[in-house]
Amino acid sequence: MASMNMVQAINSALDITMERDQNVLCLGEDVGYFGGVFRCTAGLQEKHGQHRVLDTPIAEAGIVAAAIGMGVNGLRPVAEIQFADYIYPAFDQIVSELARLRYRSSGEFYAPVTIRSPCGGGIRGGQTHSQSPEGIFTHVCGLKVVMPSNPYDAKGLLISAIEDDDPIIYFEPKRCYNGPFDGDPDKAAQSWNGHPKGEVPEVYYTIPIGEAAIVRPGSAVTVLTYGTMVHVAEAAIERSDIDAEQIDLRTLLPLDLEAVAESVQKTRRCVVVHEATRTGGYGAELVADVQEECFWHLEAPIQRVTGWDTPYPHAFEWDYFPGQDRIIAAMRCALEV
Amino acid sequence: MASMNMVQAINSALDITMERDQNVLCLGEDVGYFGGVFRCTAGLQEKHGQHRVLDTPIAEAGIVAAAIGMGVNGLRPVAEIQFADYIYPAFDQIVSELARLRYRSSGEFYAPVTIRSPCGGGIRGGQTHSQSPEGIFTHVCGLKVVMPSNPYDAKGLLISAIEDDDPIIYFEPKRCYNGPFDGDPDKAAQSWNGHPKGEVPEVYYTIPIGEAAIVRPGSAVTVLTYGTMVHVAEAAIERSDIDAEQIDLRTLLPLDLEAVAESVQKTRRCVVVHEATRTGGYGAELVADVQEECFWHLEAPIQRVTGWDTPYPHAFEWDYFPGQDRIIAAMRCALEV
Amino acid sequence: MSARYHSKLRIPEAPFRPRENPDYSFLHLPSPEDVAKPDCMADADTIRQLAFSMVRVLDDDQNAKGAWDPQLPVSELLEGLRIMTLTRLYDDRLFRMQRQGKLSFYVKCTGEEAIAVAQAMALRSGDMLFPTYRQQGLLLARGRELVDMMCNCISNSRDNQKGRQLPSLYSWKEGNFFSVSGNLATQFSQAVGWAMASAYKGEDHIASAWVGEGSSAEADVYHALLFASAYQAPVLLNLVNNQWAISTPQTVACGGTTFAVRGLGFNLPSIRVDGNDLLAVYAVTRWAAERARLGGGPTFIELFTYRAEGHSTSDDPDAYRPKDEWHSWPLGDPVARLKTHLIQRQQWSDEKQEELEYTLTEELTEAWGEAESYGSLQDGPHWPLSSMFDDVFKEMPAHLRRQRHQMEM
Amino acid sequence: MSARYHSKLRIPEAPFRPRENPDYSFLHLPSPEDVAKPDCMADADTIRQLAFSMVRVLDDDQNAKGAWDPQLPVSELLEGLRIMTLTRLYDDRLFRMQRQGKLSFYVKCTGEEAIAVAQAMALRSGDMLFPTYRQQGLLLARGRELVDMMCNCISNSRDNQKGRQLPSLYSWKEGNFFSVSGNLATQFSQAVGWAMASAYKGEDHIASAWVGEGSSAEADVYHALLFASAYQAPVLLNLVNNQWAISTPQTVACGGTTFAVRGLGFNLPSIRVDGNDLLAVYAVTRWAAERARLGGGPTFIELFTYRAEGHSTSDDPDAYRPKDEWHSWPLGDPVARLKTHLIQRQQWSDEKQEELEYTLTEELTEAWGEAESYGSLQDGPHWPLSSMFDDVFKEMPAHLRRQRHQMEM
Ligand SMILES: Cc1ncc(C[n+]2csc(CCOP(=O)(O)OP(=O)(O)O)c2C)c(N)n1
Ligand SMILES: Cc1ncc(C[n+]2csc(CCOP(=O)(O)OP(=O)(O)O)c2C)c(N)n1
Ligand SMILES: [Mg+2]
Ligand SMILES: [Mg+2]
Repeated sequence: MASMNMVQAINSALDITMERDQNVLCLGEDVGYFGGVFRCTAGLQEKHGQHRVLDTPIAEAGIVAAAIGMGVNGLRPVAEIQFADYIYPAFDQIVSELARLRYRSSGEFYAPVTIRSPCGGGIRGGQTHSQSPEGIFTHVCGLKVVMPSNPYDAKGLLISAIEDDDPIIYFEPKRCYNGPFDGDPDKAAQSWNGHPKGEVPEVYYTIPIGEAAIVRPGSAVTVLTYGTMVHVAEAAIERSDIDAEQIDLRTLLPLDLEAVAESVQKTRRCVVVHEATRTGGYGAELVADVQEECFWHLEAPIQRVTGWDTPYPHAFEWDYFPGQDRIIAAMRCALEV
Repeated sequence: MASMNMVQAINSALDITMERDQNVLCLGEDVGYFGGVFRCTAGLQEKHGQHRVLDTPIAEAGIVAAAIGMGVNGLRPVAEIQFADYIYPAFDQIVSELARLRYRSSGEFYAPVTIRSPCGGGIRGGQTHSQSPEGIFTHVCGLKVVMPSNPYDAKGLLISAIEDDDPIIYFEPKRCYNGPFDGDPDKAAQSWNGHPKGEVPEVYYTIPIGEAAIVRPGSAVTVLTYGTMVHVAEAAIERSDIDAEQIDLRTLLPLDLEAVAESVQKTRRCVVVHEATRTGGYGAELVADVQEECFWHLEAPIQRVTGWDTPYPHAFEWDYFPGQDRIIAAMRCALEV
Repeated sequence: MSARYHSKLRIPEAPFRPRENPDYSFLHLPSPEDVAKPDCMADADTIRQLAFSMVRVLDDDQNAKGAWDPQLPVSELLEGLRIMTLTRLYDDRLFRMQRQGKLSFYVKCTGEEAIAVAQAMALRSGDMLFPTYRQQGLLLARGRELVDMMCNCISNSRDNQKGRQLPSLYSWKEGNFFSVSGNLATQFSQAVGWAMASAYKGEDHIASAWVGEGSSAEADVYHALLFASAYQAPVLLNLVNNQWAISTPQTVACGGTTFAVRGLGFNLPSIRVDGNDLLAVYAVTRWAAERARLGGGPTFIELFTYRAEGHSTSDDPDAYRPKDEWHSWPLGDPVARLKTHLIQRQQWSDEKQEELEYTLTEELTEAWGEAESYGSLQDGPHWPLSSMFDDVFKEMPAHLRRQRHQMEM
Repeated sequence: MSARYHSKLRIPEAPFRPRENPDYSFLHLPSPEDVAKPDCMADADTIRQLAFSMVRVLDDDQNAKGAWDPQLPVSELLEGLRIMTLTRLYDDRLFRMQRQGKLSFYVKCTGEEAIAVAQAMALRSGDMLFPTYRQQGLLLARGRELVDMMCNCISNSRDNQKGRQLPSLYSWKEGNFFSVSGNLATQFSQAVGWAMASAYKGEDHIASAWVGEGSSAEADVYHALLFASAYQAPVLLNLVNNQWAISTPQTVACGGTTFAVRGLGFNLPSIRVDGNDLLAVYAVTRWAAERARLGGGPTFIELFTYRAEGHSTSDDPDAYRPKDEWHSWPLGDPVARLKTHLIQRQQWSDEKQEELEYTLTEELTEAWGEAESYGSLQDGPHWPLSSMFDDVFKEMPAHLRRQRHQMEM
């Protein structure tokens, strides 16, 4: 066991899979010599060689296309998109090609590509370094979508993702790279050091894709979270004294609907939280699923706490960010009746 | 008044706006000399000149980018994307640029671009000529999303869209270009001729963006539809003898939530229908909205009738298509309790 | 009507439109002897001229000439002629079947047969092909069974794509023929990734990708050129300039020069070749494949040809170009040219060609009959309906199992 | 550890990495007299050489030479020097303010000042600029108030972008300076659309767009070249090759030749110019602008320069390139070069430069003070919080009104 932050945990997952399988390689903008703008690939080129950690041209569509071709030819490429906000130029290659290749060729061809990309705000990154586009990808059949919230999960899920034969979009909530951010920008930054999920085995291990985790058992209301919002909601629950059951979805697609339904059927109330904009976000799917599975159990409308339907504004970052207060208000709302 | 099919209605809208405003021009693949693969721009180049109806290179991102630049320079470009399935190469220009330009520049710059694109299946087009990607765009703040279901609305909404100063994605359900398709592929094709919505004024008129229409008043259950599914649901309701209230949303964003909520609060039951894949589709947002607005009125879970979460298969088109039977089953389900 | 601007925009135009008389004499066609053949490992910047010129082997009289003559044995030429002829007859047959309602759609490659056939001949079976919908000749040259191709086109119970794809969008894993995408150009940059993987693994296989001149406007082509150049991937990047992209003339996509020149911007060897000359296409492909295999990296090839028929079964070309413009095409018909060449060398005759066509037609009839015995698009049998949910993922997740169950109710 | 492949992949490398001695003597730098100046309406295919060569005016001794010398009046040269100096000092000031926590982020253009300044001087005020984040010189040359630029960078109550954008992503409508996007390269093809609209309306305004050499890999650059070429749009397409894209050397993006050559694939006049020579940049821009205005269409310009500082306040360049590599850059410092040139012509002196810098520093201090009086990023005042919901649409739809209301509760 070692104490790792999320960057180190991701780095460790990459290092280990590269060590174990020569078919694994990394590619992306600034990932090679420099080790990535967030340092997730630091040291990997030096260790595994220039041929396995490739600095690429700034062309996200080209990166994903190259990864698809590599995947078809037997490799397991891990492509980094420098910020999730910059994944859109690759959208056609991801949606029309990567996601559908196995289906359209009836299994003759497939590309086991993992696309890693830092997402989320709270780092004063303005509207093009803060987005959470997961809801766009969960609507695309053929993709799995993963978003860990802590170092331990990050490593185990990334190894699973790389070993998985399906294409996976692996979002990294960058606000939690260095510590579990609880949504209060005025508090001193916490580190992963000492956090139970910051204790990470140095060796190989996996966490299955498609399994949610219960962050905190409870009976009053179910709070569905993932990514950064796991920690914000955890703090909000703590502060509120509400006996909420909190779930960290970890994998958004395929969703662990069983875990979700079981919890809501027990608590009979539900709050859905994410940082992405509200309309048409992944939260809408969660609401729809929960009301389909648990309608007869529900005692109050399911609440959504999300980013507003505007781009992420630079100056008003903390008014945009769905912080503890809004989560507490939503839980109270769900409990009111 | 004239009898028009949807292609003619769209053509008429383009013709009239070009006639009225020299800043309107059309661009896209094969839209010029040939008049578009679905003929929506037929005759316009001959009438308005080569400089106003431009055949472009096959580069959807380039088309949208050019349209943005034109829009910034005072024009009102109408870009055609030949099939909605091919809108993804333009995704970055649409999402990062077109949708956010007004916001990021605080109103200094904006581009009043209309993007027209035929969508939907049922024409044996296989997985890349059948998609309904509206749910990807309704999640993008800054875009309006429109989908008419008939010639009369198509014309009035398109004129509104072109005159609107916000960017608009205007999806054309191609299965209804020539007639109101009721979901039964074995029945002889119907034409718009004789259909009340096929009676279209030859002159200028508009239909406001953001207003739903009631297709059929009723009291037993609210059926939310748009595009091709309007006609499929209408036939299903007819066949079922259920006194459903059917709404044609027409504009998906901004949604006419008032009309939706009013209806569901009256009927207390709701079925959401679309052709797009289920998970994360626009229907999820509708369910979420309805359960938020009408939770205390609902007497049964809201049902979703949608395409399956697979690409559109060539051979099994009619098993994929959410036809009348599935809609009837869903209505019954909503009425069971 | 409101005031009109006085536009100064330049509009790219088609050379000829309906009711005009096509006259392609403005094309500069060098004679086979005019174009030198460099060593296949020549520095790219010493052979730029090949992008502006045109490699030809068969001259206007269909005699093989010049440095690029690949000196193929007659047996191979005859095989090339056989497969080109088969390709044409196959297209005619399937086109007719589409008109009879047996296929939902079809795309012919008439007039362009030399490209796929010669290129398949010049490559090795371990080389990976990333084609468009207009390279059915690759399959025929690599020996794909006619029945299998037809089953693929009618989505029946023996369709190796389980009824999921439009006709013409083939896939053939054992033949190293990549699944054809409905989205234009995407395969071009994927092929580069495939080739990078081959080089990374230290293998000798190369990739070969095709794209239409119209589709070359898509980003993927730019990325293919750039990545291929950056990593010197062993890949052949073939641009098929058949003059038309549905109704849009190549002038809209080309930027007023040759397409081949675009490769020079990435310091790639870039060669324009007479695409209707099987010998020239073979020679250039062989040159590029050898270069790639020797570690010389990618080559960009413009194959200059003409789309003789409509874009697909969905359009009528007479609406946007002169009727029979093909007959004014100065580079002729690739099948007729090779046939003439072989006849002139006393290796073939019109009678033999007729006989060949007769035999191939029989084969096609038989194959079609067999294909239909496995089911038709309209009436099946197809794959079992439940297979619709397979292959979205490797293993079916719960939500798809639920949906499959729901469908079966 | 498992077996390793014997990779044959080619990996593009940086010329020099930390702890290596940079030596750029391999660069071929023609002398100003070596490069002819064609008529600005010359056919593109007659002037291809300009893409392989490099237009220079100031020679190694900073004397103006050759056909491209624009013969600018001294007053304009002095103005150019003034604005370049201001740009550098402005950058230094804002960089320091970022280090003090007053800005969230900042991007300098140190070493590249000649580009934006000379190009702004060579264009007309009605011409539309589509810049990247590294052309702040355009704003300074067009007379944007320092205070306004600073307010934009600290998102305060006077920020014309209402606190929505990162520092360096300016927008200035009245100055015809397009809103800078955080997404690389997107503006390049938009500029072509703007120029097409200008031509369509019959106007004389031209557009000018910039992109970094790293970003030139994005699709938008390809589309810009293609659309500009197809419709002969009056647009200047400027590629700023400052050798680095964050940590990635230009070798990864360039394809082993010049960037300018890429324009030849579209038959565009394509010119490589010494980007650290205000006179040369001015001359080339003027040539291209004149061409565009006369109906000669687009020009592709590679501006050859060096990014003297880190990519932004977020990185440390010493981690990926030799410390002080800039000092080995053979094309020097644009400010120092113009200064030397003017001193040699007895039009300027070191003292005057010092005096200028002193005055400008005062102006900057004063402007910063004023800017802060309108609010700071951390403490405000900002725009009213409710403005966060403005401008998503022209008119606020109901769901945003509802959300605004919810936020205010
Ligand atoms: C991304 C995308 N955009 C548009 C289309 C529609 N489309 C299909 S074929 C075609 C023309 C292609 O022309 P070209 O590349 O010259 O190939 P050719 O048909 O001549 O072989 C178009 C526009 C598509 N399939 N994919
Ligand atoms: C689409 C997109 N991808 C990636 C980034 C992240 N990014 C910001 S600047 C930069 C490097 C750009 O280099 P270059 O184009 O050479 O411009 P320079 O910084 O040298 O002026 C990168 C990769 C981005 N902003 N947008
Ligand atoms: Mg073509
Ligand atoms: Mg750079």
